[in-house]
Amino acid sequence: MGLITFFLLVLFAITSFYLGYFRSNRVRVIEKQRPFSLDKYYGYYLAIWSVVPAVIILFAILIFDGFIVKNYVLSEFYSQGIDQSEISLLFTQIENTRNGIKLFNSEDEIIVNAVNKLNYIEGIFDITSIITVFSVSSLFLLYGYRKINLNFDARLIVEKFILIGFFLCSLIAILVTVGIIFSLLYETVRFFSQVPILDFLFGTNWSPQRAFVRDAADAADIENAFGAVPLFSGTFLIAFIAMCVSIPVGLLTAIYMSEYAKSSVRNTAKPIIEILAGIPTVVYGFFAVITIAPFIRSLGGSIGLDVSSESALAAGLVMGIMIIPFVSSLSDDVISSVPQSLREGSYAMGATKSETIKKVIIPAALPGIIGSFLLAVSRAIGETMIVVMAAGLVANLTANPLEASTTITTQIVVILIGDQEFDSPKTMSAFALGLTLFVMTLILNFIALRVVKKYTEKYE
Amino acid sequence: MSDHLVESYDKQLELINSNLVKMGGLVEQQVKDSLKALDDKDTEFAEEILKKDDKIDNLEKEIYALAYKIIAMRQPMANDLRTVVSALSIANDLERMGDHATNVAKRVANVKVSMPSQSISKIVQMGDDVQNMIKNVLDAFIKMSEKKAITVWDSDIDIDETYLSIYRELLQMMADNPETINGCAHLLTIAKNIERIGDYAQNIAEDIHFIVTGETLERKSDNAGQWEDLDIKT
Amino acid sequence: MSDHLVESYDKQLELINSNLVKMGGLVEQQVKDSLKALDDKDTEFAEEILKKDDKIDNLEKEIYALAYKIIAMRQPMANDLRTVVSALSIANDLERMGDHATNVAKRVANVKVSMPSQSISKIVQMGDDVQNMIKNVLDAFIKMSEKKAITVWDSDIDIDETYLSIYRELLQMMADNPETINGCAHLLTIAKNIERIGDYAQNIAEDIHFIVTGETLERKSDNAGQWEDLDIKT
Amino acid sequence: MNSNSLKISNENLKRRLNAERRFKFYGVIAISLALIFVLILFTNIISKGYSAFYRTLIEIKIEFNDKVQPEMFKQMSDTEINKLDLYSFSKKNIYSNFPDIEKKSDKKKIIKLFSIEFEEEIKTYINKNKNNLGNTINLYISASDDIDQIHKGNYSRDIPEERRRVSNFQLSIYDELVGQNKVKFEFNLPFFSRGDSREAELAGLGGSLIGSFFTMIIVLLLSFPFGLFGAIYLEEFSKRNRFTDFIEININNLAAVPSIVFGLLGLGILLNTFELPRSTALVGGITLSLMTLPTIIIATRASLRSVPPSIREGALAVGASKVQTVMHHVVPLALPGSITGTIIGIARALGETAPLLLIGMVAFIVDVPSSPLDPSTSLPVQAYLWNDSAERAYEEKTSAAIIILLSFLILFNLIAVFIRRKFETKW
Amino acid sequence: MENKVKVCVENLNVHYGEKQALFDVCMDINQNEITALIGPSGCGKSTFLRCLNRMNDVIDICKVEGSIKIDGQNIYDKDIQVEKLRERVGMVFQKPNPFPKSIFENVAYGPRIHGLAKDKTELEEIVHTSLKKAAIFDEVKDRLDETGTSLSGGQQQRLCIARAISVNPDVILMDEPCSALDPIATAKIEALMEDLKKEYTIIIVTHSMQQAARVSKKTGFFHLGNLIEVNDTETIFSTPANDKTLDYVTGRFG
Amino acid sequence: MENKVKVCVENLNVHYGEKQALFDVCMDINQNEITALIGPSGCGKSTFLRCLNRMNDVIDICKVEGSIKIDGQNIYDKDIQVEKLRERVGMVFQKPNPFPKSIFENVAYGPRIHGLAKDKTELEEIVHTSLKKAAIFDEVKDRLDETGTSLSGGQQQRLCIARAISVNPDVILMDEPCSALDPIATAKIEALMEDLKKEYTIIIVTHSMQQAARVSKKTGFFHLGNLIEVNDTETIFSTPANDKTLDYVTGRFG
Ligand SMILES: Nc1ncnc2c1ncn2[C@@H]1O[C@H](COP(=O)(O)OP(=O)(O)OP(=O)(O)O)[C@@H](O)[C@H]1O
Ligand SMILES: Nc1ncnc2c1ncn2[C@@H]1O[C@H](COP(=O)(O)OP(=O)(O)OP(=O)(O)O)[C@@H](O)[C@H]1O
Ligand SMILES: [Mg+2]
Ligand SMILES: [Mg+2]
Ligand SMILES: O=P([O-])([O-])[O-]
Repeated sequence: MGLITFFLLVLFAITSFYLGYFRSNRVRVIEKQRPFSLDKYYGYYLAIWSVVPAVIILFAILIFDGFIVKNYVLSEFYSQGIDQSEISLLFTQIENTRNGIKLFNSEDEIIVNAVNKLNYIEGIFDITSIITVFSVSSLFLLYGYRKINLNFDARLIVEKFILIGFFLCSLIAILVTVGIIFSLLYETVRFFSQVPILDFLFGTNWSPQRAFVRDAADAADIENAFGAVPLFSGTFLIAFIAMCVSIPVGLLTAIYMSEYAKSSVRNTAKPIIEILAGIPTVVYGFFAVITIAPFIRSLGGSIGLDVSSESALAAGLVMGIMIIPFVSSLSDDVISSVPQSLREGSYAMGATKSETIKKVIIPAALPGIIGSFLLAVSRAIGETMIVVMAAGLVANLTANPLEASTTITTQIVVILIGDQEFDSPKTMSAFALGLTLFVMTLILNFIALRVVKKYTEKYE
Repeated sequence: MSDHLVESYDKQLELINSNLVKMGGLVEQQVKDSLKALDDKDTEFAEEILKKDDKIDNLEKEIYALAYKIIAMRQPMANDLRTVVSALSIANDLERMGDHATNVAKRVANVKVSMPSQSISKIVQMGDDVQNMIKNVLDAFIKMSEKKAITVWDSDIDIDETYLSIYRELLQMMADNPETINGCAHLLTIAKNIERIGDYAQNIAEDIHFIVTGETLERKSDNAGQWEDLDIKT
Repeated sequence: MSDHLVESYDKQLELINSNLVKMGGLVEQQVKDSLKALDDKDTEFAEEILKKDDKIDNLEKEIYALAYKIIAMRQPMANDLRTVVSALSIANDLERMGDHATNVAKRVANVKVSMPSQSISKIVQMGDDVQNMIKNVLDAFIKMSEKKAITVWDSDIDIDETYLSIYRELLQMMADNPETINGCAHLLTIAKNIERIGDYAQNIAEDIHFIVTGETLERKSDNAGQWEDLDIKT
Repeated sequence: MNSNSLKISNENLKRRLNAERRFKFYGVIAISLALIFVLILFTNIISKGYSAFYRTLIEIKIEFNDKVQPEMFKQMSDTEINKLDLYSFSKKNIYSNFPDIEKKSDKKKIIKLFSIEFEEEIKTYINKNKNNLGNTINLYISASDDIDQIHKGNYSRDIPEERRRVSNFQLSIYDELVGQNKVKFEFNLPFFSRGDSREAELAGLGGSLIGSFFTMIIVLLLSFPFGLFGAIYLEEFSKRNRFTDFIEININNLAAVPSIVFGLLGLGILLNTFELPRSTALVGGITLSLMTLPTIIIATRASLRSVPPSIREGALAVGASKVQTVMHHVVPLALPGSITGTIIGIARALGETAPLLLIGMVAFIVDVPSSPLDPSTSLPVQAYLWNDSAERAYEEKTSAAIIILLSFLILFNLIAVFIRRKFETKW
Repeated sequence: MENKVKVCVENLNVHYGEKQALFDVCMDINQNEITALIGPSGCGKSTFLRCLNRMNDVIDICKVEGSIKIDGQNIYDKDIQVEKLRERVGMVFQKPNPFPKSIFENVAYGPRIHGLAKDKTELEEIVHTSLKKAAIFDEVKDRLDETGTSLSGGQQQRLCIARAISVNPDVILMDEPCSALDPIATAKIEALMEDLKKEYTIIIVTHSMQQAARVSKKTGFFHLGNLIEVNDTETIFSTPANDKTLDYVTGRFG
Repeated sequence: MENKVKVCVENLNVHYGEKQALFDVCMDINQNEITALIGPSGCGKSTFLRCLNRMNDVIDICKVEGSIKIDGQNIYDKDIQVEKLRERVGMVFQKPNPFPKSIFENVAYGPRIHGLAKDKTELEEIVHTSLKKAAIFDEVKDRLDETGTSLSGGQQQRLCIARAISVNPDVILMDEPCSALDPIATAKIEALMEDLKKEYTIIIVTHSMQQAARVSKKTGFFHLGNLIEVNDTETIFSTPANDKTLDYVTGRFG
């Protein structure tokens, strides 16, 4: 029915458009005066009247029809007093049968009956809903049509409608945030009802599978299993290593690019470095596993160090590489937005380039640069694939970058990959970790964006 | 004149110039007419001439207003500025020339018919020369010719000489025929008037020279007076 | 004068004004001196006076150059523009006044000692009045007082009247004593000169009025001539 | 006055100039480092992955017998042929290519030289040539992944036998085959059409390519219009107040929220609350759309902002309404920027892995999905999955998947650059 | 030959948020005249001008009080439609701002959205007439489909004038229309304005006193949001009644 | 009282990439005089000025040929150190560009990098003297550690002048130093320049002919990259030798 309804609607809309268009045109000719709006706006006006209510009704039907149909089809089963969970299984079976999927060889007569019933009711539903929709639409259309006269300004209504549409679109961003917070908070609250929040934040032992395996038999065990400190430490260790790579390289690159490089160099090197930012993280992860980790390992081996095959160092290094373009392009923007006049002012005093950079440009751009660092840190903390693939899964509390260590993101993935049991504290702990991550990055981003914005406004 | 000027700058400058030329033409006519009136001793014609002076005065005012406007609206520089400022002094000079010519006409009635036509014709002769000067100086102005201006400038010396001889003659005549004293005094003034017109033409020539070259001719400081003195001593 | 002007606008305007005042002072002195020379029939002193005319002429040139610069550099508007442009014509008038005064001095030598001192003293009397006018007009200029300027403007009528009576007297004398013809002719010119100085003072008063109010006083078109005519007819 | 010459440099200046040189040198080092990283990464991956684009084939001879005759195929349709059981026939024929081998265990080893699907390949050959089959046919069938790796030289033969997946015996057979010129390379077309498989030589990108395609289409359909319209509203119509400030901050923050959080959102809301089907491109698409939306909004707003106010004023001043002004003048001018942003956002979504892991697009899925509602994976997830597999051959596959992924990204970015260049307006 | 009053502004107060930009401005503007507005930077000239076609509505924080009557109708009345108002009160801006569309489309836009032309030919006629009135037709007639931004600055500004008059307004507002132009182009626009005033009432903001003196019949002087003096241009520039005005026109502003 | 020649430019040709910005410019600039450069927009005034302290080195595509001698020494010689050169040839820009540091630090910057002061007291003295010379000391002496950007436009520009003279240059280049300032501030800067020329050679680019007339002794007129005429300012503005110059100064440029 979807497609037919859709085409009918389009047809209806087009007809309404021309109805409005010609009506306006006729008014113009008869009254020998131009109406408030252009003819086409009367067209749009009617088209909106004809489509919008229809779409709303259709949506309503879409939401409720499944429910009604199901109730109708299953009504006799209810009366038979079949158990709730079985009924829903039954319905799946009915639907499957209708769609030609035979799970059971013997086709129950009840089922066949139900299928027929289902087909019947759906057919009726389709027809009645189409009729309702179009009759309601026609009523609205008529209403709209009668409103068209010389003193009626269709443009105002049409524009108001467009604006409402735009406004709704802009709300999606908020909905997303609300969705994030809701989905995270819901599970997190449930999690903390089982695991004390302080144990989570300050516990040093992270072994959720243990809690899972023992099926929450021992409450003390559960508490002991969800100490996130090793994850935090691992996250920060890796982020720290990454920043150690990306800040010097990124900042110096940005400085060189914006101050020293000839435009030809800049035009080739800049896009190449920015490729680094466009490379999917899974690629970095792979690179870390296949190339960097063995390299570090053999390097460590050659000087007698024992490096585990998955190490914070490898993950951190690669993550650092990944973040270079972040630091460099943000810093580059910030440095370039220092007005040329300041540079010239310094050169004109006889300062060398590096003096100008160190004493005038960097101090002037400092807030912005720090902002870019913070954004980079936030990025490093939230990075997932590299650590999942290269950092290791074992939560051990260590500051040794040569050992494997795990991060918040890794654990989220580890816990939630594949099928989960939704009521276990293990699964819920992933959401708690997610919320922690979200809050941490949110704070960092918020500060960084503020700083950067304030800074850029300064020179506008 | 329209309540405010909309023509472009060049048109305004042109207007100032054309007004000056027009004014010059009127002055020239005024001089010519008053000389004719003097020659013919035509008192009625002289009366008519008097009325024309207003026209010249009005043109001067117009030129002044125009120069003001140009300075206020257009920030003139270089030759434009010289043109505008010189226009002020040229207009002033032309107005004075007109006044002097009108003065001549005024005195026509007082010049007794019995006056010796010889000195009158000599005055008229001088008047013709001055008229020529005016014509030439206008020509120099129209063509912005610095050379012509210098020629005019030089020719003033002749006028001054003529004036001196007329002066001497008239004094002689007064001494000889005391009854002509009144008439001769008028003729004296008429001659002086015409001589002054020549002086002003010379001034204009200086201005033209300044407009064109930006350099000032040494302004002769009323030499006529000195010449008179010389004469008296003889 | 320094090769180019760096003082601010106001200083430049002040300079133009102070130069005008200076020039006015010189002219006043010149008039005073030549009258004294005439009164005393002091030829030597008269010779000295002649030399001072150059100063006045130079000041006029300076004012001109200054006005040029201000217009070129400062785009004057409103009363500033009036000041600058009027300065040009005031300077011009002052220069003419100076010339006329110098002319008086020049003629001192020609005024025979035998001349009746009565008309001379009458001329000197008129000269004093004119001198007063100059003083007042300068005062009006310094104070930029429109009222004072009008007073000066009005007082020119008296001068013109005095001039007419002197004119009549001198003609009478010439007719009576033909030997005084030469001297009287000079006195006539001297009187005319002084009368012209008065006229120019009147012009300046007009300019001051214009600077201050932006409105022109009706410029009297050489009324003196008409008065003369009237006289002659009687 | 300064009498000292412009040339004489004192100690101070020398020191300063040295500092200058040093500083510049650091910059060069940093840039070289970054560039070297790029270089290493690309050469590394390309060198590891390029060999996946061809595959090893071994020539064998098939002789038809009484039971299986060329004529019988002529009447049969393709499906009928596919349904035939030719396994033992095929196996025997393969053995007969190696007449010297007697031992059963050796025979098994021989079979292991070939792809596990050798029967299918023979059938396919028959299907293709059913009208002109001779009594014996020579055809190439795929080598097993181990032989494939050895033939490509990816797998060292020097490893001690017990740690090697290919026995010495198999190697000698392989060498013999090579000696007979019976081993060849071919472009690995199936790699692009097949779905995933537990057998490395059979695993293909087809499924994940289609999965990614569906995902991207959904991302495009959802994020572009919503992003565009939302951005238009925020930039052009919203009054500046607390609420819009909040939206603004919110969007900027959202753009920097880690992608995995979106995965949690997808899991928590789309799967658990709305009960949308797991592992499908639909859910993946919606999740990635939400992630891409802020990027598009920010890019669109930036390009809307770069349309000078004078254009707006020009339209308003002739009496256009605000909506008209925006729709007629501002949006057309901002569209290239918005599209560029969208492409870049989609490119990012294409390479995104983490959120998809959480919504179950990481399952092992053999079938190529036919609609966004079928379970599927995506390119980067496929790479991740293969990377997890132990077999050597998967390393090559992973790299190859990454090469394809990167090619797409580079293509997308080139398109974006092209659009930006083409429609770039300097105001 | 005093003209009829076209625009009558009474007690206009404008605030930008906390900041008051105009204080009790009252001013009558005559029909078919050019009125110039002068004053130091930031004194509220543009604000005043933009009140006349309610361009200030665009600025959220801008609050306008008082009445502005055009032909007796208060344009800040509730039931006034700004679009209609702006059709009647055209505007030309400081920087020429042609749409990045063809020259034809630039001029055709206004008539199109207001439905002033029944068909293609009528539209073309409107465009041509407007371009002719703006004295730019001859220069562009052979390339009406080139983009408007390809023209020189002066031509662009005339194109914008053509665009403004394409919807047949009564009043044209110009905010420093020549400040981005060279003297030659400025002279052309000034000549054009002189021509246009026969049909339209023109109000121009200008920084150049010389320009105000050149083109306008009346001049209003603003200072710190107050309309200090409005009078005949000649009077303003020769003998202004107010000392502030005098100080400003003589360049003595402190 | 003709002054000694300080800067001697010979056959200066400047290219920006393909585009030639200056053609065979020859010019002598006298010591302790103010020389003004005028000309229509884009004629190469700034380019010329920036050649004099090699600020154009900053622009990659800029190629300079010819010789510029300051005190007889060609500043484009290979072994010339630009840092030294710029110490001796200071520059003040169109838009005041104080560093976002304290007022003190702004002025101390130059002496610091060049090591002109032995100790803190000496540095302070240099700063104070420079501020005094730039006629801004009295206005800022109580707030030397406020940031330089907190000053008004005119003060900022004088601060920049103080900064320029803090390293004791011979020559000061000014590129439209007053174009961002109001008339009062402009007058102050002009007065300051008059003062400064006693010690320094000043070269100023200006768009305002009136300004050039006011401040400079000599004026050079550029057109399309050519130095059309250079002469005494009075001559340039009253009786220029070249018709182009005349057309430009009388506003008849076409
Ligand atoms: N959008 C705005 N938001 C806040 N204040 C504003 C805005 N526009 C103008 N103002 C303020 O209103 C006052 C008047 O501004 P307006 O633009 O009208 O001045 P103006 O006379 O046109 O100046 P200019 O000659 O520089 O164009 C100024 O103080 C300005 O700061
Ligand atoms: N960085 C640059 N790159 C390319 N061309 C340039 C550059 N700077 C200037 N030009 C060109 O060189 C010519 C001269 O420019 P310059 O800035 O010297 O002119 P100007 O006389 O200072 O103009 P204005 O009065 O507008 O400042 C111009 O045509 C300009 O386009
Ligand atoms: Mg404004
Ligand atoms: Mg420049
Ligand atoms: O024209 P004058 O009266 O001054 O000789």
